[in-house]
Amino acid sequence: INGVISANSAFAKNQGDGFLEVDPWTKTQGSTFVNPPYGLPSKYEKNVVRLLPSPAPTFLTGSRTPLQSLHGIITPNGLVFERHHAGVPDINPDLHKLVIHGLVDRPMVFSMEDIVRFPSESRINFLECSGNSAAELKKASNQTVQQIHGLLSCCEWTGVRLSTILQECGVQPSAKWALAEGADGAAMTRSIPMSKMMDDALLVYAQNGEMLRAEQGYPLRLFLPGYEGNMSIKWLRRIKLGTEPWQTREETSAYTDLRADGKALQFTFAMEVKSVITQPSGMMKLKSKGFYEISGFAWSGNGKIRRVEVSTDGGKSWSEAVLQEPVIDKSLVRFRFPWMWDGAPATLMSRAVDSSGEVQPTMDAVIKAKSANTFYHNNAIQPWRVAANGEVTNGR
Amino acid sequence: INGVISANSAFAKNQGDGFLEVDPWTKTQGSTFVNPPYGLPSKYEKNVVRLLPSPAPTFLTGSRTPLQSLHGIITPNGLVFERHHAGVPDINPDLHKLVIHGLVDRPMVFSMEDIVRFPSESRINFLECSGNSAAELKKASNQTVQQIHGLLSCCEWTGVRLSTILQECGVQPSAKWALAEGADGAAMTRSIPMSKMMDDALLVYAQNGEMLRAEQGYPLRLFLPGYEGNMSIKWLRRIKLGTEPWQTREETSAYTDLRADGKALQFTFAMEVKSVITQPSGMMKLKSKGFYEISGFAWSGNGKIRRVEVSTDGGKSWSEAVLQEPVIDKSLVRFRFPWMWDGAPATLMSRAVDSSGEVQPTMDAVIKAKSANTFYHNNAIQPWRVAANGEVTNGR
Amino acid sequence: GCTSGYQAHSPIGLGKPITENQIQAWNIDVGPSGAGLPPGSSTATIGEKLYQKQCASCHGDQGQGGVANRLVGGGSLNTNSPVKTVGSFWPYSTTIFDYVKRAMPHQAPQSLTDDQVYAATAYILYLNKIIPKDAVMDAKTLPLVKMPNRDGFTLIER
Amino acid sequence: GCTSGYQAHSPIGLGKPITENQIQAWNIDVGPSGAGLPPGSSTATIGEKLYQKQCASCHGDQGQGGVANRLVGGGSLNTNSPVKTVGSFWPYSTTIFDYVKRAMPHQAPQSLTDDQVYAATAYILYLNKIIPKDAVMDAKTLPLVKMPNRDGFTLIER
Ligand code: HEC
Ligand code: HEC
Ligand SMILES: [Ca+2]
Ligand SMILES: [Ca+2]
Ligand SMILES: [Ca+2]
Ligand SMILES: [Ca+2]
Ligand SMILES: [Ca+2]
Ligand SMILES: [Ca+2]
Ligand SMILES: [Co+2]
Ligand SMILES: [Co+2]
Repeated sequence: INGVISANSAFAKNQGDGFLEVDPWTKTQGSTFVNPPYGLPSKYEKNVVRLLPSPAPTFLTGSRTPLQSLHGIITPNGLVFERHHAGVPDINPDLHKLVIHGLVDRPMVFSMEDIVRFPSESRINFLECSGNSAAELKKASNQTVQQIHGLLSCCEWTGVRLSTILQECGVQPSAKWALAEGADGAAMTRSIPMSKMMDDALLVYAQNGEMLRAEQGYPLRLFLPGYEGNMSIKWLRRIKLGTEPWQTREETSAYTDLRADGKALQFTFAMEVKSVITQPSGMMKLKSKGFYEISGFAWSGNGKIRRVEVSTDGGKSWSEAVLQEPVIDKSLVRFRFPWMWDGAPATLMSRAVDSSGEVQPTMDAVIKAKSANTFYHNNAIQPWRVAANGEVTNGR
Repeated sequence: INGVISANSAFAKNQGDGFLEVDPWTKTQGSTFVNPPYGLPSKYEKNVVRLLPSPAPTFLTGSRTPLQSLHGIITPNGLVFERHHAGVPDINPDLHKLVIHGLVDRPMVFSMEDIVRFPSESRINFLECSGNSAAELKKASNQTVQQIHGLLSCCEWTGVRLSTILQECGVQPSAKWALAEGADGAAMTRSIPMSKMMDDALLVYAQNGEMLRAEQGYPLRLFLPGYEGNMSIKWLRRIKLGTEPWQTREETSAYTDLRADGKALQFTFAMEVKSVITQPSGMMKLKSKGFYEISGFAWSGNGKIRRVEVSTDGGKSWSEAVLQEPVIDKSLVRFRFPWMWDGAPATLMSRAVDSSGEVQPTMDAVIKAKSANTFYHNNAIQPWRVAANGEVTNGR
Repeated sequence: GCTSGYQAHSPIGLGKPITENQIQAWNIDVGPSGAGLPPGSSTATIGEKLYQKQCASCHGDQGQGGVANRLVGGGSLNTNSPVKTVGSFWPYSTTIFDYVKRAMPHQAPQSLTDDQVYAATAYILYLNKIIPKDAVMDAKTLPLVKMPNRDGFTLIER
Repeated sequence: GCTSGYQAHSPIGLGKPITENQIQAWNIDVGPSGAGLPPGSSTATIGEKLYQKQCASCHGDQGQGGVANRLVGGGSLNTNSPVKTVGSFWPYSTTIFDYVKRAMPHQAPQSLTDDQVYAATAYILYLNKIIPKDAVMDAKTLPLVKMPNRDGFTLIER
């Protein structure tokens, strides 16, 4: 169900002469415990699923969250986007180990039982792949918000502050960078400044109340609030402290931002201020003139969302949207804006401003500042074009 | 995995001579998209499920949330407790209707498409059955926190303010009570004061980001923050405004609170301030002396949690626990308290205080104030006894 | 107690008008004064047959309970194991009609005619010795039936 | 940027000590200065056989790419369609060793011996005309190989 998609006309038909009849489901017992013991979505919501690339490439690496079907700020675990570099390993948590070594006084190994015994902490934070919206830099490449922005989710993450566990090992003052390594077939690695590791890095074992999903790093992942998704190493097996970055393949060959002059920026960690309208969005259709709620997400890896503005005239004029509480640092924030559609063509845009004062840029500004070759970190304003017949399309 | 349950010793065995070996899952590709397109929990978490009554009664009416396995404050949708009076109806959302009539200027019928087009709102709120912990009033009846407190969950709920939709109908000044009615086989009904309906009552269609689960009222339910769960009528089909309560079976025969003198209190709506330690809790076992994090939930239907205190000596002395942010009105709040167990028998308790100044009472105080016959609204302090061998049992 | 959000200040124009006439099939609620009671009538004599055929299998042939609730007797409530039944606990006779009409028999809710609901209601009242077997229950007489525990409820201050 | 929680102010005593010796099998990372490179050595001549057998099926017999990434050539990067390969883009030769050792061949990561990883690394460098076919690559020589795009990276201010 989506207020702005024209659904089938079963409801209208059912109305008939307008006389209500007692529905068949009221005249019988329902099923007892339709979903024991672990519940699933309604069968009528079977189209609300993650999106795989089509046609399927030889090596499948990602699935995307159906942002257009989400409500509020939490992404349910079954719909959290995935990105793996060697598929999803099958790890028995009783056999999983985390090693911490390098520039520490006492190299240590931790079992999952050790890790969950430490003081724990929960936080609601977004997670975004730095390659989200990448294809749009060159040209309008996709149609729906799921295709364009779907490498984005937001969960309540629970785990242990890395700084707490590092205390067990005794960090040496010379440690300036850490290498985090996964136990997957890519043994995925990234170098991370110790400042971030000691500030708010979390060793996460749970998301939205339950243990991590396999594709999210079960039984243990790193989580770096606000940083590009791939740095929050999944299936975390090892952290090594050192003095300089390791220059791994994932911070040289990939996840660096090429500029027009052929030089590449390295270690661009924070996901900058961004927003997108999810309702209405690409491939939806407005049924009729009248009231619509324009709604979407805003987020910033550099702090809190301070303001979101909405334009219905392609950026000529802007009005402030309402931010849904709670407005949490480095979390998705839900914005809402009432709109009376008069039936004329319109272009809808949202623009976020964060607590560091950064303003979400236009696509032209992103390309000018970063080049269309940059691929990563596209945080441009997303326009949606509404035609007179109500059809909504990518306005890039 | 649970830090305080003694798991099998696979980890210890695997350690062997202490030399790490490269794990088999690191030496191969993992599965691509283990769970397309809608994800499921790790196979190693198959015991983290809702609890059905055992032995099964003729008419199954409830399942309980595994609070001891939750992290943070969000209950994942698959684990949200259920209570139905006639099973779970199978409702095609395109055929569902909400009628509002009675003391209104314009009786109206709304389709789901109408409802999702209204201005929407999301809130993180707990939901608790007023019969939660009922069996404990008479005697120590259960062993685990799931059995005792499991009719409790917390989600981000999204929907439309009822006051917004009532505006379409024109509420007449004489309307003082509303009847809310479900489309299930019980056509479940409760009378609700108009003051609550106009204040913060929500017509909910989504939970934790996705459309409601069938057992939670798909496609539409009422949600009354802080009020006993059964009043948040599921599968909502009708709201009628009137001048006095209807005296339905669910507010006379059931959900009234019998006192020792044989009189019963009626219309006891708010779930009063309560808390419970979930880790460690009944039937867990502490492995060894040393550090444990005592952690659990606090909540109040009368406002915000202001303070949670923990006692490790059966209530002789109390210390303040840390409240995890965000601390949201009428939401579960996660509290944490560091504890060094010295190996001696101990009795763990938590006690919450809310913003209305109410202090969670002891069981004796509840029985004295309400009688052991009251059944509903037991918000007593839950003691957990820790034996010298680490076994944790119900200390009622 | 509500979080931020904008509110519409006038009707938005969604939804369709409907008349009370069109709502009739759903408009089944009955209030304590009898408001909502439909035309029709019956007695416990007639209700006995219906009850034994459609209710007794779950509630017992004398209303003593079975796989489902006891409906009769129960005695006083100020004991250590109070038994709450229609007879011992329910404050309003109208609630029986309302509930049976909407929810009973359990496997086929809303399958009874209004006459049948009056009949079942009368029989349960008769089993509880509240009305004679041949008393006619209808929209006028049913609300006048005073339940034994009518004064057993206290409204909480609000 | 962190929410409330108490912090332990001294070690809590969970976890077990482990020696660098015991970590050896996991300690596979190689830094840009060559730190972490294991004993062993090889050449592109030897690497050619290994590559054709274990890598060419995905990356092409000349490293021109196939179902997986192109590894060779690519030309200049300041064009409208820059081609980023080991040859055109990678700043450090040590990254090839590190990555191949941990992640390649794709279907059997960490199955190569250190000599084999030196061989594959040498062959990829040779295909890119960065080293001669018979140059011996080992812990000493590999870090000295200067990649064409060594100066192509700018660190962002922090
Ligand atoms: C198949 C079993 C079954 C049949 C047949 C059945 N009932 Fe029930 N009845 C139940 C169950 C189960 C409940 C409790 C429902 C609940 O708690 O939500 C109940 C509850 C009731 C109650 C409320 C009891 C209380 O104390 O709250 C009344 C009154 C009642 N039934 C009357 C009837 C009548 C009259 C009939 C026949 C027309 C009938 N029942 C047929 C199973 C049945
Ligand atoms: C079954 C297919 C397959 C085989 C065989 C294979 N690779 Fe790969 N290789 C890949 C894939 C897929 C990637 C990209 C992985 C990713 O992006 O996470 C890759 C990436 C690479 C890269 C990084 C390329 C870049 O530009 O970032 C190098 C270097 C590499 N492989 C070397 C080798 C070597 C050497 C061998 C043989 C020892 C080998 N590969 C065998 C599939 C294969
Ligand atoms: Ca539909
Ligand atoms: Ca913990
Ligand atoms: Ca900037
Ligand atoms: Ca285990
Ligand atoms: Ca909406
Ligand atoms: Ca009170
Ligand atoms: Co970056
Ligand atoms: Co109550």
